[in-house]
Amino acid sequence: MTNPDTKQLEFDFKSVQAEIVRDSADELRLELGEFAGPLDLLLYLIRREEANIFDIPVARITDKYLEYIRMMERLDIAVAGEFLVMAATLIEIKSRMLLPQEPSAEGEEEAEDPRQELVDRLLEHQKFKLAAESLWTKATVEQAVFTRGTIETDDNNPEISATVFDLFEAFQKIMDRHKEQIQMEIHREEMSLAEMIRNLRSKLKIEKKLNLQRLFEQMGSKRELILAFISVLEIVRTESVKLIQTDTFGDITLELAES
Amino acid sequence: MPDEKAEPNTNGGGSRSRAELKSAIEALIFVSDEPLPVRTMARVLDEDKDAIASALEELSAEYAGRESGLQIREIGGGWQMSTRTEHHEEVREFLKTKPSAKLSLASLETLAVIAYKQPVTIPEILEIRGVQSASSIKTLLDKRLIVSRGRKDTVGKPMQYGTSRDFLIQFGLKDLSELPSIEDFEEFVG
Amino acid sequence: MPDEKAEPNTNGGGSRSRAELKSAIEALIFVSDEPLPVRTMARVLDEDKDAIASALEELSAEYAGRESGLQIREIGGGWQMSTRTEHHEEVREFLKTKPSAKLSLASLETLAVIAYKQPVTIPEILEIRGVQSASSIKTLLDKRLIVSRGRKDTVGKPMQYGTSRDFLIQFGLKDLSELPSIEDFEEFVG
Repeated sequence: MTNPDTKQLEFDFKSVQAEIVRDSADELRLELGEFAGPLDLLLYLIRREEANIFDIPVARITDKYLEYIRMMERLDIAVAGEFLVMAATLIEIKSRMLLPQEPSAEGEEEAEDPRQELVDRLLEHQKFKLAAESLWTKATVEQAVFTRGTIETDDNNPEISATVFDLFEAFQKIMDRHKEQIQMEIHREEMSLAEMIRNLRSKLKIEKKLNLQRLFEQMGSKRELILAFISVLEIVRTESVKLIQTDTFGDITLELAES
Repeated sequence: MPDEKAEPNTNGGGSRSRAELKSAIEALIFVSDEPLPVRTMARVLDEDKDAIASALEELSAEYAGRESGLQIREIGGGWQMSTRTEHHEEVREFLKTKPSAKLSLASLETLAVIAYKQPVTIPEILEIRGVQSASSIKTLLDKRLIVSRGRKDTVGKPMQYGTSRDFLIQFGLKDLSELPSIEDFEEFVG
Repeated sequence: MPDEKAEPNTNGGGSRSRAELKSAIEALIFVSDEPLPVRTMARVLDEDKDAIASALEELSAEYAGRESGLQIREIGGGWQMSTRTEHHEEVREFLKTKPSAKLSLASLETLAVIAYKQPVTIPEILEIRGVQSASSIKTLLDKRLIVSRGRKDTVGKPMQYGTSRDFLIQFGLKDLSELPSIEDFEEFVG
């Protein structure tokens, strides 16, 4: 708690609200913010239409809702799946509302209002928005409180307290490191030393002599270069070949010795 | 308070006077870099928990009564020393801090759902918020405001989440029971 | 000290009573990482240096007179709050027995490998981490987060390690199946 930068939280609760901003005559900007989902949009529409949440004028609200979605599409704003699901729900409720109420012939209790489930969700959602706001207030008060500065004993404890997710992330990091290594190893296997030696031998048989400078230049990677170098040493050791260098620091040629 | 010196502690294994006990507690709370639980103090000082608790109440009241710039209070399951809110402007001016480190509204709302519904799974949060909350959850985990609380015994065994001790500390709560009841928000709805 | 409230500060630009000034000074010294010079306090509080200096003397004397566990004193050109020397044993004892869920990054990594790969030998951990882990293993054994799980039936019969029951408790897991998996994290990426 000695570092206020990482410990304090800031919320701009009042500044983000779902709203349509008219920037200029021909441009509409939709400000929903990251936090706004279909429920927020619905609540916004209900408030703007001055409708009663317990008696939502579904037809009107659905039209408005669809209008917004269309506008989002027009503005090339990716409409998240949950907005479309809500649109479907609204349309369904709207059509159920249009059906004539069946007279409760069997005298059973009245059929449930098709809007009920949606209203419940909106109310529940609204409650948590208020809860979030109260958390924000608490955190704001708490931000007026500061804990002590670092004291010497804090430095003796360069430790972090870990959660199970830290554990997982630590493991992931190691595995990622490991994966890279494995890929490198696989790459290395692309040409083995044995293959390199075989290649060199057959080349030498055909061309009788090999310019080593040129040979090394052909190698694609440092690893291949090393392999080539070792192969040359191996061939020199095991075959009847001569290494010829005509002048100091000049090119070296590998020549098949006459046998 | 010289009288208290004469009053031996008869509860725990400690042989401290009341004043000595309070003084030692004050020192421990000061050096601790997180809220200090009563049981830790009891163990370190070899004193009875009740003796510690009542000394803490007294100590805390003394700080409050003294017009001190500091306070001692219970938060996140332990006791902590901090500055009093009325000095926030001066302290902020000195530390050159602004209220910072962002928690987006999405994260805050997700946190509210987790705080009140814990343990809760990602699909359950989605149901209430109506929006995907994955990135908020990641943020909250990174900030250590929430922790995993095991898996739920349903299809797919989804991970459940709850709030952490850091949550209590950052939001100034003694424990979860100090959260206002969610039903209290009902009357404002609609 | 209600009398002092009536006594306006006539020295600096400050409009604080003496009690308010002492309280603010106390808060600043408390949050400061380093001994706090009088001139810094004077600047931050917009008060006269002499007023600060005399408030400090008083404050320091009050701490001394109160049998507090803390002291305020001048050190290295500034003022600092610290525990009183008579509490050093208790403080040391406390710092020694700090909560054990704290791990260095190296230990955390080693613990992660053991948790996900158990039972696992030291050479295998070396292979995976790419670093020697001997001291981490010792730490983890000391903290009882891991236990030995018999010897592996290979060359040298190396000791195998796994996580302990304490590990589950400390990390809030019912059993090892509750360890987060890749799938839990894929939810966040979207």
